[in-house]
Amino acid sequence: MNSIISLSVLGVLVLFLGILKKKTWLLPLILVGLLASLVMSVLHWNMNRSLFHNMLIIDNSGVAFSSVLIFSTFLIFMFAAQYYRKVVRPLDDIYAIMIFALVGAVLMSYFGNLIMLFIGIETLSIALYVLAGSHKEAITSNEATLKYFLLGSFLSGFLLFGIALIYGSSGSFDLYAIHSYVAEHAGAGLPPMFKAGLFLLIIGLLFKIAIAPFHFWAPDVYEGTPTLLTAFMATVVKTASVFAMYRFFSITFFGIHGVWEMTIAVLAAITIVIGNLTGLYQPNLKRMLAYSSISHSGYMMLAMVAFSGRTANALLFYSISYSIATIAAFAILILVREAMGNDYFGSFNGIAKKNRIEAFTLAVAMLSLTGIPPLAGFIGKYFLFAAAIEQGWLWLVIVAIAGSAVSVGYYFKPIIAMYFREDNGIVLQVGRPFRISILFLTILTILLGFLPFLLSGLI
Amino acid sequence: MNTLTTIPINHYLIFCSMLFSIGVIGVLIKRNALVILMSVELMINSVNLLLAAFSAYSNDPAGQIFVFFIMVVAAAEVAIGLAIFVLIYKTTHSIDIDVLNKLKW
Amino acid sequence: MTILIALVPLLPLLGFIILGLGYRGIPKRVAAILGPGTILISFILSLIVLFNFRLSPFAFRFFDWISLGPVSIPFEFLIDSLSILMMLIITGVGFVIHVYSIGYMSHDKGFNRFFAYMNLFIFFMLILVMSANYAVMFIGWEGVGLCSYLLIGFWFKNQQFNNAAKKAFIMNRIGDLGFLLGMFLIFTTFKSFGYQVVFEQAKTMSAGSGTMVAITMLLFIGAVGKSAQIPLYTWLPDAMAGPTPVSALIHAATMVTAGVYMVARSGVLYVLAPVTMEVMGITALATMLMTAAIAIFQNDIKKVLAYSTISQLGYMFLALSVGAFTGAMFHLMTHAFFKALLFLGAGSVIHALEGEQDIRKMGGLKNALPKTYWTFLVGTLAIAGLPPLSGFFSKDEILGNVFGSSLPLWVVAVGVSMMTAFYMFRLLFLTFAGKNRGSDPQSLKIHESPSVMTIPLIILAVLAFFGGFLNIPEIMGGSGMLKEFLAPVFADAVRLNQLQPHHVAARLEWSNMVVVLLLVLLMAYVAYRKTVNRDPGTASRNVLIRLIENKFYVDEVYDYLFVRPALRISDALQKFIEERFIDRIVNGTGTLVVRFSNGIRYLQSGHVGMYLFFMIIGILLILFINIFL
Amino acid sequence: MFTSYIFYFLSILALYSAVMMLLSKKPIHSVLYLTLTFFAIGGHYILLNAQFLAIVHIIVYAGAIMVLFLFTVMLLNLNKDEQSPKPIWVKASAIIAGVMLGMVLIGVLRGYDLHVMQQPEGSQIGLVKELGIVLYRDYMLPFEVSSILFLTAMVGAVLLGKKEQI
Amino acid sequence: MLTFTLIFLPLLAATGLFFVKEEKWARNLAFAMALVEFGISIAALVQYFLYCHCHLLFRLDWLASYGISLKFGIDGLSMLMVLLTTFLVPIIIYTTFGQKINRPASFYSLIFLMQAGLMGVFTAFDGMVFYIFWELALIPAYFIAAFWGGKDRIRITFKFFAYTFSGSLLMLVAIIFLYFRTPLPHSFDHIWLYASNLKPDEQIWVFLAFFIAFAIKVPIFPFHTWQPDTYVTAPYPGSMLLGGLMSKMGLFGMIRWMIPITFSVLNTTNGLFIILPVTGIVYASLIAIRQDDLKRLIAYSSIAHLGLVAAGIMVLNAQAMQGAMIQMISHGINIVGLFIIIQYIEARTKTTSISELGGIAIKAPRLAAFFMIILLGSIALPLTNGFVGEFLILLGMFKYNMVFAAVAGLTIIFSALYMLWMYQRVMLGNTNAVTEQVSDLSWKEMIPLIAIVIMVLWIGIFPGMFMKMAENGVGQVIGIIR
Repeated sequence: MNSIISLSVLGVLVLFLGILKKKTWLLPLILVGLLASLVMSVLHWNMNRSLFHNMLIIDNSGVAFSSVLIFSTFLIFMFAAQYYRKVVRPLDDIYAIMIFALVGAVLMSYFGNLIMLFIGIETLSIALYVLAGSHKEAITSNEATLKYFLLGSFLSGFLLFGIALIYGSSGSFDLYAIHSYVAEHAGAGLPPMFKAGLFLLIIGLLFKIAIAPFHFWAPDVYEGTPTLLTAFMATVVKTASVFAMYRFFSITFFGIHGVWEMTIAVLAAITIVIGNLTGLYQPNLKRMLAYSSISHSGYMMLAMVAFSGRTANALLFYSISYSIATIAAFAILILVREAMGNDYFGSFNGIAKKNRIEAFTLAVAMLSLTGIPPLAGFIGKYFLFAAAIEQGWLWLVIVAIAGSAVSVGYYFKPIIAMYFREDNGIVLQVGRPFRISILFLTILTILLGFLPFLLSGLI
Repeated sequence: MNTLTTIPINHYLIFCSMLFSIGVIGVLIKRNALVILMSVELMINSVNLLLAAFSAYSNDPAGQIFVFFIMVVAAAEVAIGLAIFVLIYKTTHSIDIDVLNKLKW
Repeated sequence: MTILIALVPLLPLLGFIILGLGYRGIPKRVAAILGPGTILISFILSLIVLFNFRLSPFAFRFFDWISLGPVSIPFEFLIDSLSILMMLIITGVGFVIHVYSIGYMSHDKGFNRFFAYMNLFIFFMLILVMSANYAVMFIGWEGVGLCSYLLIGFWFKNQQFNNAAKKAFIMNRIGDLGFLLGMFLIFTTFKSFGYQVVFEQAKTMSAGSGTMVAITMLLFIGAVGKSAQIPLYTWLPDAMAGPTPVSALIHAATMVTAGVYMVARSGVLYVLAPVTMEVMGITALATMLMTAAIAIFQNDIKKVLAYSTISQLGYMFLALSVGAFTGAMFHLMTHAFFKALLFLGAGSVIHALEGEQDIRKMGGLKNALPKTYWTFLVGTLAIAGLPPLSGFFSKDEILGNVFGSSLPLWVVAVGVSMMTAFYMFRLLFLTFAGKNRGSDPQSLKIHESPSVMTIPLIILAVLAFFGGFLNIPEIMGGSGMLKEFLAPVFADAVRLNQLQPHHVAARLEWSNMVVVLLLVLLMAYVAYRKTVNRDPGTASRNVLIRLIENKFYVDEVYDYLFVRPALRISDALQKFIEERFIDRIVNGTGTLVVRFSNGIRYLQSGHVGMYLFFMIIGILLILFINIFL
Repeated sequence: MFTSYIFYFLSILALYSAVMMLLSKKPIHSVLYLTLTFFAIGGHYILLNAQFLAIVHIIVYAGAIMVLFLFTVMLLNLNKDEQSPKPIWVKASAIIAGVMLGMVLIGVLRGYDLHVMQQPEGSQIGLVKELGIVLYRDYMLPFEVSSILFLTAMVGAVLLGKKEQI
Repeated sequence: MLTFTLIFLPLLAATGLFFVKEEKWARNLAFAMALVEFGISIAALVQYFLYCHCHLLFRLDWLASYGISLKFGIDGLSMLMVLLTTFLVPIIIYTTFGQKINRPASFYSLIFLMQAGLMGVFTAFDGMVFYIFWELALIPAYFIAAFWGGKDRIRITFKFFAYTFSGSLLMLVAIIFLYFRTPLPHSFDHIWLYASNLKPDEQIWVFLAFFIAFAIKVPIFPFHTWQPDTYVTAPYPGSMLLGGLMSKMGLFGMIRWMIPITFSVLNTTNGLFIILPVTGIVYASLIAIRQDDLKRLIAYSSIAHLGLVAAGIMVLNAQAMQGAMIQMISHGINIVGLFIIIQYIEARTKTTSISELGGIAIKAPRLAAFFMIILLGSIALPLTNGFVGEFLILLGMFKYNMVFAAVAGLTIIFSALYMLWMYQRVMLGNTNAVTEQVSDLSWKEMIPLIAIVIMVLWIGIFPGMFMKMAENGVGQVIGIIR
């Protein structure tokens, strides 16, 4: 709760600073504010209480999730200075909207009532519509925001319909109330209206996570959105939605599974196949990362399918490993794009020669996303696979590993380009904070791979 | 005014479903982004009515509160949406959704 | 004693190591002392062993070579009369040939290398005969094959020679596989590789059992490879590419007889497998006949001797096949003497003619090379089997046994004997008698070899002359010294032999001897008539002769049946299976994925309308399936 | 009886104008039809005794949102026919899909039977007072949080709308 | 503790070397570290023999709640493989002296990373840790081959990586699946995995997953097509690492994991799976005959030889398996020796095409002699290392099935055939324009070859020590099978 307040205040402060034209103060303030919020968020550990008539439920998983979200945002802001360094105006609005989006995301990880979920999602979405289009003169950015907005608002209609049906059958928006309704009807089978509502609600969330066939927006929007914000989208938004979904399931369907499992399993399988296969043919890194993020959504659904006490932790670990690797990849992408003007793989040719740290960062990120031990990505994947196998979803795991095998095909493209192709002689212009940040990400990726127990037993 | 006793709730449900479907059809067949947004608003309104009906029939104010929030959000959404359309119109002089398809494959 | 015996093979090894490591550093003179010297000491040590030998076998182990649970293979020697005999032959003849080589190889650049290889060969050959179990025997078995390879290809600049070397090694390896499998079967049957254990147990087994037949057949395949019998004999004539001392030592006196030694050593097993004995007899007979026929029409001095060697080896196997183990060993010994002599003599001729090997270009060398001629004559007489030379006694022993076993076999054997006499005398006459048919400048320079070469010839001639007296048959009043000496080794085998040759009456034996002798003399005369003062190139040719002249086209048939198909299969596998099938499946999977990817990405059409549509379909399906199904 | 007539009238009006919104070629007509639909829905709210919602609905939708739409149409000068309507098969399949969705939804909701209140007559939940109490007691947090949402929308609209380039 | 050091030291070396700028320093440091590692493994050997049957266990909780612990140990099997690795790595590093290497620090760093992976694979007693190190070894191998490789390296090495990685993913699934079949509380510890309770059909799947993963790595026919290209294109140290060490990972994995867990599949399928490697022996040998590239020929010969080893492992008897262990060591030593010689030849003639060479023995008799000895080792002449292993494998196979043994035994004919022919065309005959200027080996160049030749003869003549280790290790596996 404190973190929500502090973040909101931070956002407003940022706007004020913008009005006061204090450009240089912006980023330090944001970073400090985010850190403070992170601390506040972490301080809620073991608080375990519900606030405002169950509007918010502060529990450990929520604390962990929201901390991850704030942390990821913090990392992304670390790269903001570099990304926007040629922009003269204060950018307070963009930063403020990012922080407001984060507020929405944090709400999604604490919600105890569908109203809060709805408001959280909408805060996040509206902020993202704006962010996607924030590069106004670029036609791709325009297209991204249009597509995202149209599809997003369309799907939020379904989400609302689903909420309405759930309300109609269970008589409440409160998660615990819904849970008691579900528990009551679990034996005789849930009434169709509730099921319809449930699935429409899930579909609304699946859209945000970019699960096939609701993933179509993702590649286009990711490609069109300004790169820094794409990183935000691919990490914070996705993990927030996955967490929201987990939260919804874990409370309302506590102890009762099976209603949604098969559907999500099939969708996850389709997502993995489509994400990986399509990713294989992409000529540029940004779009490839979009498909990568789609396929990773599919992997995360494995945990959802194999729902158990360890799901939260598996998701947490996976999303952290995924987020740091993806952010690192986007960070390097920002650099290369700045130097070369595009994100085609050809731009990466031979950059390893003169930019060892940057190339190494991207390589580690790619390897982690592929799931090569002993990097964090592997441990994350292992948790998911283990969970799925434990629950008997062997076929799904087979699909997942087939996907992983295919994914080597595209994750290695930048590695091959950077290390093995002819040098194109560019030297990336990197500031010190930026370099420290990417090093930090790399070390974190390796460290989490070697010391996964730091996070594995958390929730 | 004894609507609740004279009209079965099923009527409301079916009415809302139809309205919702018309909204969906509108989204699917129209090319004008503005009309699509209107269709989306129609969908949302049908949901609003559905919630209000549930709320009224079960004598629970929560549903109507939710409708209130939906309206809030819808207003915000429309504001943003229209801003986006204006933005796009500035660059492409059209708000036809099929004009913009540079990003693909 | 143990140390002495250990030194017998170790000294040649030492010689090899010093010469091998020193290679270019050691002067020729040192090598000339070191090479033969180590062998001489080995020979002396062998003699000491012989004189201290009390007829009871004597085994001792040095260390465990391969030892794993039930599989225990110690590095172990077994000293009995058989191995002592072989040791003496190897070191004795080996020493003589080493000495000869000093002269023969004196101008060669690879002098040191030559002696290194030769010493290594002696080492392996000694291991082969001294071992106390099959596995250690296999070390020597393969080792001599290696040395043979190295020495045949000694002049490695010539790819023809290298081909011959490779052929020898591969054909030997084919046999080795048989030997190896036979060994495995022995192990699975008797749980041991040691001779003593195996033979003890074998004695209790019933004759003719499938296992025994399999074991002996597999071992026989090994012997066929090593001793150049049909069908694996074609390498031996080619092996003449090596320096002549090599031919004398390896491809006449010692290595090729390893098969005979091995079968004799495993006599107990063989007598329990009559089927194998028959197969062996037939193989031997066919080999003898065929190669003797080929020898008649060969014009290369060494090739004639090579085919003769094969033929003589056939003789030995024939003896083995009728259970005349002593006879075989006896002939092995005398053959070592006279064939080594013949080769060295041939080497002397070649040396004198500076490399000429075609007998059609020789003739009339009697006066130019007197010592060579006389010793060569002794060899010829010995191999032809004229009394009282060694060949007479050893052949007689075999023929006697064969006669007692089966008359048809005897007839063929005698026929081969006649052919032997013919081609040997033909060789002798063409080389030494008549006029020189070579080019004139050549004949001017002809000179007798140095004494370092002729003395070995003389030593061997003496041995070839008197070697037979070691085993004068009883009917001639001899004591059968060798037979007695070897008796303990073969006692079990002889006792268990089912096909025990009939004892032939003394009168009949005498008459046989006379008949054979007369026939041989006749052939000598025919050979004289046919060759002397005639141009050998103009004889009329019919199909049969052409067939024989071309060695029955066996090499060509092998080439056609095995070599070319193997190469073609190799190419086909590479092209069709490897590249077009397996690799295509692997790459195809990749390509397929990429193609599929290329196809599937067009789903992402870029049109919002399409995306909406897909979503609606997704929603419909999800709702429908979950609620109504 | 009277209420049911009103119900059917409003429903049919809403559906009719919704369909007309789709069928009309000119965006401005669509806007007007949609406004009509919204009014009909507002009538439904009154019918359901949700007076507060009815008022807010009219103010927000008919009053604010539709005016925004109208402004946009005028601003962008969109008041002309669609240049090239979608091909007929797209329309057909869209309609089939929409109808199927409607059927699925109706199929789901048809058998629904809500336990009716004992005293539906006395229901006062839709009144401003009642709702106000609930809103500021139970739903205080979402109410406050939606300010963030509005702020976002505001800043966002300005960001997207203003001339300045970044 | 020694065990831990063995794994940790290369990791440390890899990290440290990454930051070394000076080429000479990197080189010397790498060599010194490799020697230190070798010394430690010798210490481990001494400790192993002093307290036999203690497994030098090292254990650390890692992901305790998921049943994974960092459990490493050295038993007979591990000891052999560890020795092989620590012996070969310094040699491989030594052969790079005098070569011009682009970015030497990264190169040596990767070699050590790979060594760490190999150490982990060979000493892991925990299934998941095994898998982690398994993959850890793959990445540096890929980078070495792709960065310093030759023609068409990007495509070839990618194929190599994707192929082997796909195989290992299958194994990952199998390992996780096994984990949930272990007795409670679930654990990846090898004892638990061995005790896992599988239904017959599950066993087949698990077996297949393991088998394919290992077969690709070894490689066993018909999963081998990545290998010849990769060996050809990889730089020499890379080929040595791949051929000498990485291929052993698969075979080792079979003995350590596949056989103890799913041996009953082999029992019930009646040698169905042995047909593959046995076919591979003949197949690869036949193809090897016609190869014109030295490295490619060695690659195919490697398929044949390792096929024999794999077959030996899968016949499930003590002799064959012990022979397989010995043969793994021998093959590792021999193939590295052969690659070193080919490297020397290429350094002198700039080609590895057999048809362009000839007559080198005239110019370089020492090279010829070393080549001959190592070649004899690889064609399994008695008293060389190749013989001991092949002898035992064939003996064991013979007990299992005579036909298999006979077909597999063809390798002794074929290997002689293609190896000698290769030798003949490369070393013998007369010199030509390419080989005219070939110089003989210098003393510096001879050092690694001498080390290898010593091992060739040592294992060939006195294999006792190695046998003892193999016996100890294999004994446990055989004990489980019984």
